[in-house]
Amino acid sequence: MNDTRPLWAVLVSLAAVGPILLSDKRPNLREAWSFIAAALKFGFVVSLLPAVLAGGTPECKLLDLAPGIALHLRADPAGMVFALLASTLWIVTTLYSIGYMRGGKSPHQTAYFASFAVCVSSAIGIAFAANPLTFLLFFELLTVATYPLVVHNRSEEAVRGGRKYLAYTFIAAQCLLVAVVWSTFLVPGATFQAGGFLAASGATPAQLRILLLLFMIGIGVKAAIMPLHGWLPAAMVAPTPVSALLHAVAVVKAGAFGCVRVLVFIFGPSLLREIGMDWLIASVAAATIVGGSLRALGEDNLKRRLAYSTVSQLSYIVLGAALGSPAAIAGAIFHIAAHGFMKITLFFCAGSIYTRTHYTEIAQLAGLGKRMPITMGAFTLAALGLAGTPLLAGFVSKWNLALGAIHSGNEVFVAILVLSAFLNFAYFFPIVYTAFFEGDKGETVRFDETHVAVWLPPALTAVAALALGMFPDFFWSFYTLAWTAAKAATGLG
Amino acid sequence: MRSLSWIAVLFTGVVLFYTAPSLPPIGDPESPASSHVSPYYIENSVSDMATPNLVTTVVTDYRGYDTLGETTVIMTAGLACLLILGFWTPMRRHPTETDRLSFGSPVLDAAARLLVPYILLFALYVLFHGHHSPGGGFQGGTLLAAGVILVRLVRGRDCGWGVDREQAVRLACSGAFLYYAVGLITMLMGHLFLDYSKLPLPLTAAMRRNMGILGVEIGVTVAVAGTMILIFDCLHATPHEDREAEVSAERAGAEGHT
Amino acid sequence: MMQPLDTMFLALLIVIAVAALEAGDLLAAVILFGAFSFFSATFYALVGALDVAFTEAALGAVIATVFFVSAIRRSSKAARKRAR
Amino acid sequence: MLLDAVPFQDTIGLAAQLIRRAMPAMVLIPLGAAMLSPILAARSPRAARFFGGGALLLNFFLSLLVSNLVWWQGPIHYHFGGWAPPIGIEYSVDAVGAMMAPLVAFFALLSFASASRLEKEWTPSHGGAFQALYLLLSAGLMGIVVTGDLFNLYVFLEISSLSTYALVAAGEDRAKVAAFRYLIIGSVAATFWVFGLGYLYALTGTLNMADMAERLPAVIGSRAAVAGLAFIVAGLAIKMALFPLHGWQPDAYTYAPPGAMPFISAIMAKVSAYALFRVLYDVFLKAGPAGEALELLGWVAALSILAGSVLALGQRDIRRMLAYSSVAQIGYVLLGFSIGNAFAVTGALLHMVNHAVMKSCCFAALGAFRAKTGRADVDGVAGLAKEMPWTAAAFTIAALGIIGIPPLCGFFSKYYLIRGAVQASAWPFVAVFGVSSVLGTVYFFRIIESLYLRSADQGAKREIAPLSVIAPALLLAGLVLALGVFSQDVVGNFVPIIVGAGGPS
Amino acid sequence: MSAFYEIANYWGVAILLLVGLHGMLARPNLMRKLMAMNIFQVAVILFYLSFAEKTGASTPVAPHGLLHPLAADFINPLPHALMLTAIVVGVGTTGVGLALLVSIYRRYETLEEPELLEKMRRENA
Repeated sequence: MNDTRPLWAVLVSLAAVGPILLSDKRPNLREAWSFIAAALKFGFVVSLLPAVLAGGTPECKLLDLAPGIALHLRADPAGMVFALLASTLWIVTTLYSIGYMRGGKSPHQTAYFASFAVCVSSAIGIAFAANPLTFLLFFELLTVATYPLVVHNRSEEAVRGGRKYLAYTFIAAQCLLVAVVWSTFLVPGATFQAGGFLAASGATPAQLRILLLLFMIGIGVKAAIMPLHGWLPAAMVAPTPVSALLHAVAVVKAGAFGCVRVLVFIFGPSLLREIGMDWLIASVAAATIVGGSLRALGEDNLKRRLAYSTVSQLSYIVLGAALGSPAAIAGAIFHIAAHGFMKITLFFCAGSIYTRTHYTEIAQLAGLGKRMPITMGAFTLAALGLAGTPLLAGFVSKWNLALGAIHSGNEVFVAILVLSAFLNFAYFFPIVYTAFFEGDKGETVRFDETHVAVWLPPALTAVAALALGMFPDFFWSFYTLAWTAAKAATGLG
Repeated sequence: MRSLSWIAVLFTGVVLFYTAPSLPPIGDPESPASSHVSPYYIENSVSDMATPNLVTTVVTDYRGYDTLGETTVIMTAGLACLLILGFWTPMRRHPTETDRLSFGSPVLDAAARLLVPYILLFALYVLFHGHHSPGGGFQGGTLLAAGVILVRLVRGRDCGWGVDREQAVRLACSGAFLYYAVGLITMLMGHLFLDYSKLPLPLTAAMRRNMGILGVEIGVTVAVAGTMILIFDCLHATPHEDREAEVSAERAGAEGHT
Repeated sequence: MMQPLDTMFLALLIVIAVAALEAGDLLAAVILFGAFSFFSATFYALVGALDVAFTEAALGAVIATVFFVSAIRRSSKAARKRAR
Repeated sequence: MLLDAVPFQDTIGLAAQLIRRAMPAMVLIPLGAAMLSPILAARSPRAARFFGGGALLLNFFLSLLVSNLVWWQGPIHYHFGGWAPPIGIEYSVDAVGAMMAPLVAFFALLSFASASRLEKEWTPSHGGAFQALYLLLSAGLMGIVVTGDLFNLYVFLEISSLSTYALVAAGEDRAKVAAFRYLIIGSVAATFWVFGLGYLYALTGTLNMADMAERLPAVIGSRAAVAGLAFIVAGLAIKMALFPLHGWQPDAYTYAPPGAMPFISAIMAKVSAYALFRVLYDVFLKAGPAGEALELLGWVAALSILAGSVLALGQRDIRRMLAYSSVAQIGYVLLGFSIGNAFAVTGALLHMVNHAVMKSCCFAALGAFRAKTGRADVDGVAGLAKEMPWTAAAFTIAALGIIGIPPLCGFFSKYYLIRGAVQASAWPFVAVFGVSSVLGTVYFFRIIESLYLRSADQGAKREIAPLSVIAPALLLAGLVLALGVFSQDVVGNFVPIIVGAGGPS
Repeated sequence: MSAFYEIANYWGVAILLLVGLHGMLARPNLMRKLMAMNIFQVAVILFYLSFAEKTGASTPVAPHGLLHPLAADFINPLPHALMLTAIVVGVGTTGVGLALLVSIYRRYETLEEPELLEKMRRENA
């Protein structure tokens, strides 16, 4: 049964690259192309939702990539979560980018929008990839397409950041390539399978451990797991929409999603426990959660603090996938979406503040809460959500993660989650406090928001985060999808 | 670089001296080289192509395609020299005073006049008698070239006696093409390339092969002669500016003496 | 057959080859090289390869040597003195 | 009218028969054209150019027909002069040959346009010698590919070598020194080949590949067989520019005229690698010393990959960098042969095609940059992406392909190679592939950075690069992508024939 | 003694080959490299002719009127034919090499490798 909609969802933004590049001289037309592609893509992805919710997996096989391995796209529940997230946020980010880029009169906008389209295509491809080789293909495409975004400014610092990014990702890419080749050698023609396909491979545990390490290095760099996170802060030189994209939509999220794929769909919870790697991965993730939060505390630059926050938050996903109980996996997958909405809000806000005031340091934000109430309101909402405040999206995922930790018998990680929640408050609260309660009391406060294209997107995503917190199935059915995937992976479904 | 080449030499030497004893002994009639393919050549070439010189039959017929390649190698070498050095001064049919700068002397001139016709005649003999005795296209062509080169040496470097450089290029190419054309004829007639026995001649198959061999030998002769003259001319010709300088230096020297 | 003669000739060839490469003057080296070619042609004839011998005598001993000489003439002024 | 009377099946059969009979014309057409073109050029250089181009075009079509026939009906044999091997010389095109032949013909045709255009700028008129040598080079390389006779291979090796020396020498002043060094080393290589062949002939009494393959097993244990193989491998290793024997290549690549470069860089080493493949796999059938040689060659290849990559890092001149990169990439091919299972050999053969396309795309793009600015170093191309977006994109695509980014073709050959290495549990080699790709990223992204991220040097000379130089680069970049996306069609068509029933399924 | 003579040619060939190879690689003078190349090739020719030899056989030219020669009576002609090719190729290569040398000399006025490299390096700087 070939359902070509997953393919179209991937292709539509790739197809937009040509027109975008050709409309170099006419910005309005160029942005129109972006919007049309984004809307179409969103349409394709959403149209797949009913089928997936009904338990189907629309898939299409195209030309063969290697003997017995096709370019195989398949919309399964876990992939749908990521695809929905990426396609939704692309629309919002496009709107925001227009406001931000034009507001800041940024150069090289055509290259920006084109690379952005390729990135989103790759993200959808990663989401829908049904076998490791297809996954690798889009993963590497994403690596390359992100590079022009990282070096967007063409400044010395940007070039250095770009080099660092390349060094990390390309070394990782080799590990990933070897891991993918090895896995296809062990189980020829395997597709991702809830609960893992390697269990039947007949490889020795020692081999599997090395294979897992290769996979985790290959993907962990993008997911910024702690010893491999170095490139992420360096990439902060990029403009804010790029950071938003890196952190919330495509790159880092693709890494986190890839970890879920590897841990849950290639190895599977039971095999992971069998070879004794679940605890190791979970520990590394826990260390990253705490370590990232601590680093975030020490940063005074707003964007860098957010970057370390991402390092910390993404390891929730890895942690959940490694723990391997249904609730943990569901929490991990739901956190992909939840973190996406919240973190993109935070970056949008940072960007808005920058376009209006050119402030980058936290101390400079004093009194800003009254000048830019919508922006800072959205920021507060998202920050609270990330810290795990009930009624916000972050709470849902953390609750499930904690439950999952208990179910899997690793109560110690509950403590980590609690500790992390405190640390989250500790690094977000000063920002909120500075913005709303510091500054000259005597100064006349006046409403001073930027262009609507800049303040509307964060407001929308913040509201979405709130909605997801109250109704986890709100519109996208993220929660159902996450649980469907988790149940299938653990054999409950 | 030095030590690297010593290592290479040492390495090659070890391989050579280590393996030479395991080669078939020299002169052994039962060695594979003497017993596998070559008996066919020895026993059949007289009946196949009415040519007693076994080397000639192998060169031009049994392995005639190699020799087409070889003729092409020669032509390639000529064209390569041409590309690298190029035509410098134009040649003259008749020597002028400056042409006599290096070699011109009455004794040499007379000796050359005596020798050259015989060399050329011998070249033709070697070519046409190649079927029956050692000799053939390569040797004949070389001798032809040697005759022409001798005149060049005696008469001066830019003398265009016999053939000039443009003609030498054309000779080299058309000689090779003559060989090629003999093969092409049989191919165009629907037979295999270089299958002389299918040449459109009113003769027996063996004699047709014999004639085919003669045809390609002529091609080889022309190609070799043309190429050797061409390479010599390229190496020997003087670049224009050098020549001007030399002539004026010579004049100055002559004036100084008187 | 005439194996001892073969061997002596080979030894002679090697000596001439070394001499040609070691000779102080380039022109002398070329003449020795011509001699080498000529002796190798003789050796070919000794082992029964008349065609090869003929070709080597004509091409190697005569034409190649002439090529060498003309090339040396064209690159002589300094090269001949420092040749080693 | 005549064809109407013949049933369709017979028409096909007739055509097949015709192609069988015309097979050696793949070599003979450029050969004859080379012989005629100096004569023609003396009257009209323009006509000679059209004549040469037409010959190469015809040749390309013929090579496609022959490949198709081989894929359809199996290997084609042709006996020159009506003498069946081992008495006479044989041409034989098997599946791998059917892959190589169109490749050679394609590149010969592709760079002919730019070569004959650049010829006018780079060399004074030499009576059509440049073009004739170019045609001879393509005939020689094609001859190496299709011949079934080991000595005939030497003759065509010499044709291609001699013409390469001259073509290289037609570049700058330094090119002559580079060409001379190449001539000396190349003669060592060719003579090693003949010498090794002498050993094998003394042992077997035949020069025909198939016949020798039959007769070798009886004498395979002899030390002389090992020596023969050693000399042949050493000779070809020089021609392929494997690591310790690569010394001639960077200079030759750097100073040669840009017109001939895409062809030489793409095909020369590949054809030698292919000859090695035939000796090791067709003649020795991987038996005895060949197996050991392959094991040893694996390590040499690994060394070559690493050393080539490391040396490429230190180069400012892009041509030199690409040359060292070729040293590394030919190591990939050899390593694939050495690992020796179906996947690895598939990868190696595929990489021959892919690398030819990618590297020659790099050189073609570089030729265009050079035509514009007159420089070919990393600083010289700074900011060119703005003025030459298409050419820069072509270069970038080819570079990414060499690094191995999917879905470009370089990724797929690397995939097969690593797959083969994993299957053979050759972990050090897997690591070598990885390290080389990372190093490749470093040296290629230096250029990409310079192209896109730096601003142009305002004072530099700026001329318009001719279309005949840019078009091949764009075409090749398209091929880099197409060969990647449709790699399975390429592999599926010829690889099962090559590796037999045990191939990847 | 006869065992020595059986392969004595091969020892000679080996020595000649090494002399040539060393000359090609290690000699500083480019002209001598070219001479060494010729010596190298002569060694290969000698090698081929050596294993072509056949005790009790004569030069591969059939006497006039002999219609059916016997294989045992004549030396193997194939290596001779091959070496004809090798000689011609060798001379061609020598010619091209000399042409290169002449043009190198015209440009750099030296044929000594160290001096040449020095001049090129100085030019580069």
